[in-house]
Amino acid sequence: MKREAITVRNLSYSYPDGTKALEDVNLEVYEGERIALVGPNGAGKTTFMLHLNGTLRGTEGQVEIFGKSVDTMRREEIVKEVGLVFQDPDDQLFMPTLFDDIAFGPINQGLKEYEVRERVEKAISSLGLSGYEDRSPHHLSFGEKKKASLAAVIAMEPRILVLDEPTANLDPRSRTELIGIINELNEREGITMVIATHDVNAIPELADRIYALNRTIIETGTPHEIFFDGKLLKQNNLDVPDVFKLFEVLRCFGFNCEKLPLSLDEAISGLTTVIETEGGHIHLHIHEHTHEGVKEWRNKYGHHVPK
Amino acid sequence: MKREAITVRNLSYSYPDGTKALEDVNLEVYEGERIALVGPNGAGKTTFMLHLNGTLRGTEGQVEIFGKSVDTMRREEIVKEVGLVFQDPDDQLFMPTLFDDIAFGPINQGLKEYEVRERVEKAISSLGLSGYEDRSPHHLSFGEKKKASLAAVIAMEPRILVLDEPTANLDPRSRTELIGIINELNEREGITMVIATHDVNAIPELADRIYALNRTIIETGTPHEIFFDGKLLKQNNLDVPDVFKLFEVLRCFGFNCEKLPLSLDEAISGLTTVIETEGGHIHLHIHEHTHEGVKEWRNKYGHHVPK
Amino acid sequence: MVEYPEIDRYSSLDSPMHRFDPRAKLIAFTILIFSIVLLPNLKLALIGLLASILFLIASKLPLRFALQHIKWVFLFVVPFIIIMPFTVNGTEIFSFYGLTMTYEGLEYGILVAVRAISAVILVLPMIATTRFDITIKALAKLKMPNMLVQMFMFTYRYIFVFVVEFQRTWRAMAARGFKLKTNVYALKTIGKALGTLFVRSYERGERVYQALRSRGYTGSPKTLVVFKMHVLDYILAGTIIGFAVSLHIIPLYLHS
Amino acid sequence: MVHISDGILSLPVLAAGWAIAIALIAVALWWSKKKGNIDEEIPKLSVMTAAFFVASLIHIPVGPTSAHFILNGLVGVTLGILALPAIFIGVVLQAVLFQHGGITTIGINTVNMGIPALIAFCIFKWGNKRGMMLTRKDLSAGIFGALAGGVAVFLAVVFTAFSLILSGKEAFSAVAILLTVAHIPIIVIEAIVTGSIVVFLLRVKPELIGGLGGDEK
Ligand SMILES: Nc1ncnc2c1ncn2[C@@H]1O[C@H](COP(=O)(O)OP(=O)(O)OP(=O)(O)O)[C@@H](O)[C@H]1O
Ligand SMILES: Nc1ncnc2c1ncn2[C@@H]1O[C@H](COP(=O)(O)OP(=O)(O)OP(=O)(O)O)[C@@H](O)[C@H]1O
Ligand SMILES: [Mg+2]
Ligand SMILES: [Mg+2]
Repeated sequence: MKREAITVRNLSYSYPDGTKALEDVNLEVYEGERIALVGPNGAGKTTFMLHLNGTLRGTEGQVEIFGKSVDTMRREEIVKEVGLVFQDPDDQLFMPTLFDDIAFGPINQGLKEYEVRERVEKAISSLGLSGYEDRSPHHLSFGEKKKASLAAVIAMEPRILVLDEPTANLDPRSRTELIGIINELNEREGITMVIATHDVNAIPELADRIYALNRTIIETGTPHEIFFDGKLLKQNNLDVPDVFKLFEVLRCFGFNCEKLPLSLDEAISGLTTVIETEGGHIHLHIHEHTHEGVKEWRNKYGHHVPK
Repeated sequence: MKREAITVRNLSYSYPDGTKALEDVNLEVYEGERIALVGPNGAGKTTFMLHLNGTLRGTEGQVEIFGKSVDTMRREEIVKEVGLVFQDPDDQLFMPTLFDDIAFGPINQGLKEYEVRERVEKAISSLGLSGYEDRSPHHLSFGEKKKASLAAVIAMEPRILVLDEPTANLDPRSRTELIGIINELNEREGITMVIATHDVNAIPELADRIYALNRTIIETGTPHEIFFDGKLLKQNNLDVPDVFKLFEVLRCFGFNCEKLPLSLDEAISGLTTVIETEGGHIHLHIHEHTHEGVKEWRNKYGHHVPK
Repeated sequence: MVEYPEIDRYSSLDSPMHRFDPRAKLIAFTILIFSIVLLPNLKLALIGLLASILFLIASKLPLRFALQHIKWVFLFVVPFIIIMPFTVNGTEIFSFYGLTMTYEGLEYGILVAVRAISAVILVLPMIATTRFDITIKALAKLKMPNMLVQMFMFTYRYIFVFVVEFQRTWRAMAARGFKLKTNVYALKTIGKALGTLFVRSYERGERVYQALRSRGYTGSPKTLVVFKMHVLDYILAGTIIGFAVSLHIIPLYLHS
Repeated sequence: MVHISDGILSLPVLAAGWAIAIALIAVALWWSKKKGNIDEEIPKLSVMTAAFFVASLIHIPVGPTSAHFILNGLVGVTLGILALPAIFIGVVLQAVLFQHGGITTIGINTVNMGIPALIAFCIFKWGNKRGMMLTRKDLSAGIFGALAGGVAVFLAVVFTAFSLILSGKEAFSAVAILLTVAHIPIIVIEAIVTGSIVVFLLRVKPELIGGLGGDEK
């Protein structure tokens, strides 16, 4: 079994005004894993993430990073392990130029000047931001700001990356690009990822495992396990990828496969396998339960559009 | 033919710092239509929308609302016709209570007190916000704020609603709810809609027609027409709904249908029709062009995930 | 409504002033500004004005840009030019319904104006020829207390964010029929809009602090910036400071 | 327009301005360092300062001309003693980014706006303690907020007028009077706006009122 990168035990947190944002949260993330954190607006995702690097400290419980409690770690140590990318890039790009911003973390880590420059260069080029070093953040587009804020964090070379809604407000190409970059960092550098997102269609591409959070952890499992649990989804304002929904529909038409695909790539390989095992073809037809099945399916997702 | 609600002719706009945000934009929206405005980050969608109610005035060209040029209309007149819902609800909610906020527009319209109260009540109940009147907007969840900002605008009873990224940052349930509300306003009150969005999966449910904007209007057409135009999409960082992509894949496996579906509902009716016309069943199989087709499809969307 | 600060819009041009080391530039021009605003008579002040204009020309900043930035000082100076001639006692030029215009007064009014305008002109070659963040870094190198340097850095950055934020709020108000007038309703409404701005800025401040902490901030961020004084910088700075000092010293000898 | 430009004031006034400003800022920073975690306050204070700065760029019509907000009263009410460094930063940025005010007058301008801000803070605190006897908390906050806002601008104008008069020439007194008269409508406007901002903040974010760094939280 792999090492635990993050271990959270009985974590509770209330904001000073009394809002109970987290209650008895338990969670573990293994090294190199990609975790998606899902939950409705106000579920406490952002609050939770702020605990992972000790920015907020739970009123109860504890957080361990690679086996060490964040309470006993020094700031510099935590920051070296856990990089946090905020949802709004303007919160995070606080320096007047992109270079200064990306250099900010490495300088605070006490690196030598040439090392800092190396780090900055590497981060900038791995996000395709070369040539932007002297630009100020307010002259960047939203997508560029998002990338810049990610660059600023990876320049610190953390072993764990925590991302708050990385794809929100991005245009489709920037979104695809960012997903690609995140996965590359995971594959190439082995960085452990924790990603809060509402973008269910991105989850199959972004996560090995899901934690459903709604003040406390409701459930955990692979995307397949979570997306199969209709009741859980409904109770927590969650949704499933459209591809998955569509295959549920296909199933009503007699399509037969064990594991419904969640992403397009899974769909292709799923289709191929089923065709191969079923002797060269798939048969879709309207059988006696089709209409009933579709009706049930509609109910499940509360589809409002009239037939 | 229906009346033109919005007519834009040769509109150009540069920001004071010289950024050319819009160039020779031409567009028309008919009464009761639902238009989606798509385009990459920085394409000028927000800038364009600010012209529709005269907040910004083009350096060239003109905007007409129901046949009247906004240049000649008084502020109160424009505001009565065009309601603008901003992307970030915090930009728009600036009163100490929700009631005050929703009443702000009607008061500025010079309505009598009882009329204002009526308007507020109606807006609040049509968005399901009853009981929140005295809450401060700053204490609402993100989804509630989004609804509140919509309520504040519909309380002015505009005939045209302009929405900037209505579904961004919403959890799936709030997103579905908001889509439902928007469509209901369109159906029940006949409000014309212009919606800027990056959420391609929502477009089939939200729009009758798409305008692709990238500084100037690139193309217009029904969702089917636009999503079929691979080159256009690629050049403008656009994407298509996952359902559509999946049916393109199914086509490689021999699925045969004239009009690829864009949404789940279309998929169901599409499947049903095809099955019925093809004599009770659909046959999926791997034929000589399947793998080639899938490869081409991958190329089209620049899918990075290795097979 | 509210505009971006654009003082360093032309900082990427190339001119002797642009090449001047930012630290030396700040010190030399600050001394020169102090020198000119304290000049006792019009003749010397005119020399100062001439020098200021020469520095402005040497900076190659576009004239329109320069005038835009200089124009504000006229608003402040005009009352002096108008009022001084009638309130300072001295040789009468003419009299008008009991108001007496004096030569001394006129000269004094003009002196004030010339000094004020020279100083504003000098701010341009000093500030507008360097990217503003580099100016702040130069101040840091000049041992300005770290807390103030940080405040400059962050404040400057977030001005841009809030200009955009307030513009949007302002547009949202206009989109709901609000019109700015000077009556109590409008002022109270502006109060609420500004209140919103402040609440959001406070919340953003908290998030910024969290973001800073997440990147290892412990209260004293440093930046990497290399300044290097060349011979030319020493000569230029020496000349400017020498000129500034001699404006005050040479007249002493001339008078004696 | 309470930023005095370069070239008008005499050396003693300029020097005194710088001396007092530096001393006050040093005390303010030292004081808040002693009382709490200044590292935490600096980013927040800077972000707030940026917001006040942006607010002060807004111009509103006053008769035939327009005026900028000053809002030093509000800065005092919300930031307490840290209003001084905030106002200093604001004054410097006004001078170098927009050429409002001057370089040599940074010291005196900071003093002229900063001390009234502190007085406004005291008025507000004192007033609100008494005002608690009023039945409605926000009414008292509104009244004393308006008072603080008005007084702060009034005092800033008076201080500025004095700086002019102290600069020698009694001839400046005419300008000083003109300045004061011209500001009467602005004092009224600032009072109303500050009052309504304070009421708003009290409802929505009460921790913002009464000095950042939060004494008596
Ligand atoms: N500074 C704060 N003070 C008081 N309450 C807060 C604060 N920040 C967040 N909350 C509250 O804590 C709860 C959790 O908020 P959080 O931002 O963590 O949710 P989230 O899951 O990130 O939501 P979203 O999906 O909208 O980003 C919410 O009820 C929110 O209103
Ligand atoms: N106030 C401003 N001053 C100068 N340039 C601006 C301003 N606002 C926007 N721009 C620029 O104008 C262009 C269009 O911006 P706009 O916000 O309209 O794009 P958008 O299509 O809404 O993008 P997004 O999808 O990210 O919301 C961009 O290049 C942007 O940087
Ligand atoms: Mg969040
Ligand atoms: Mg936009």
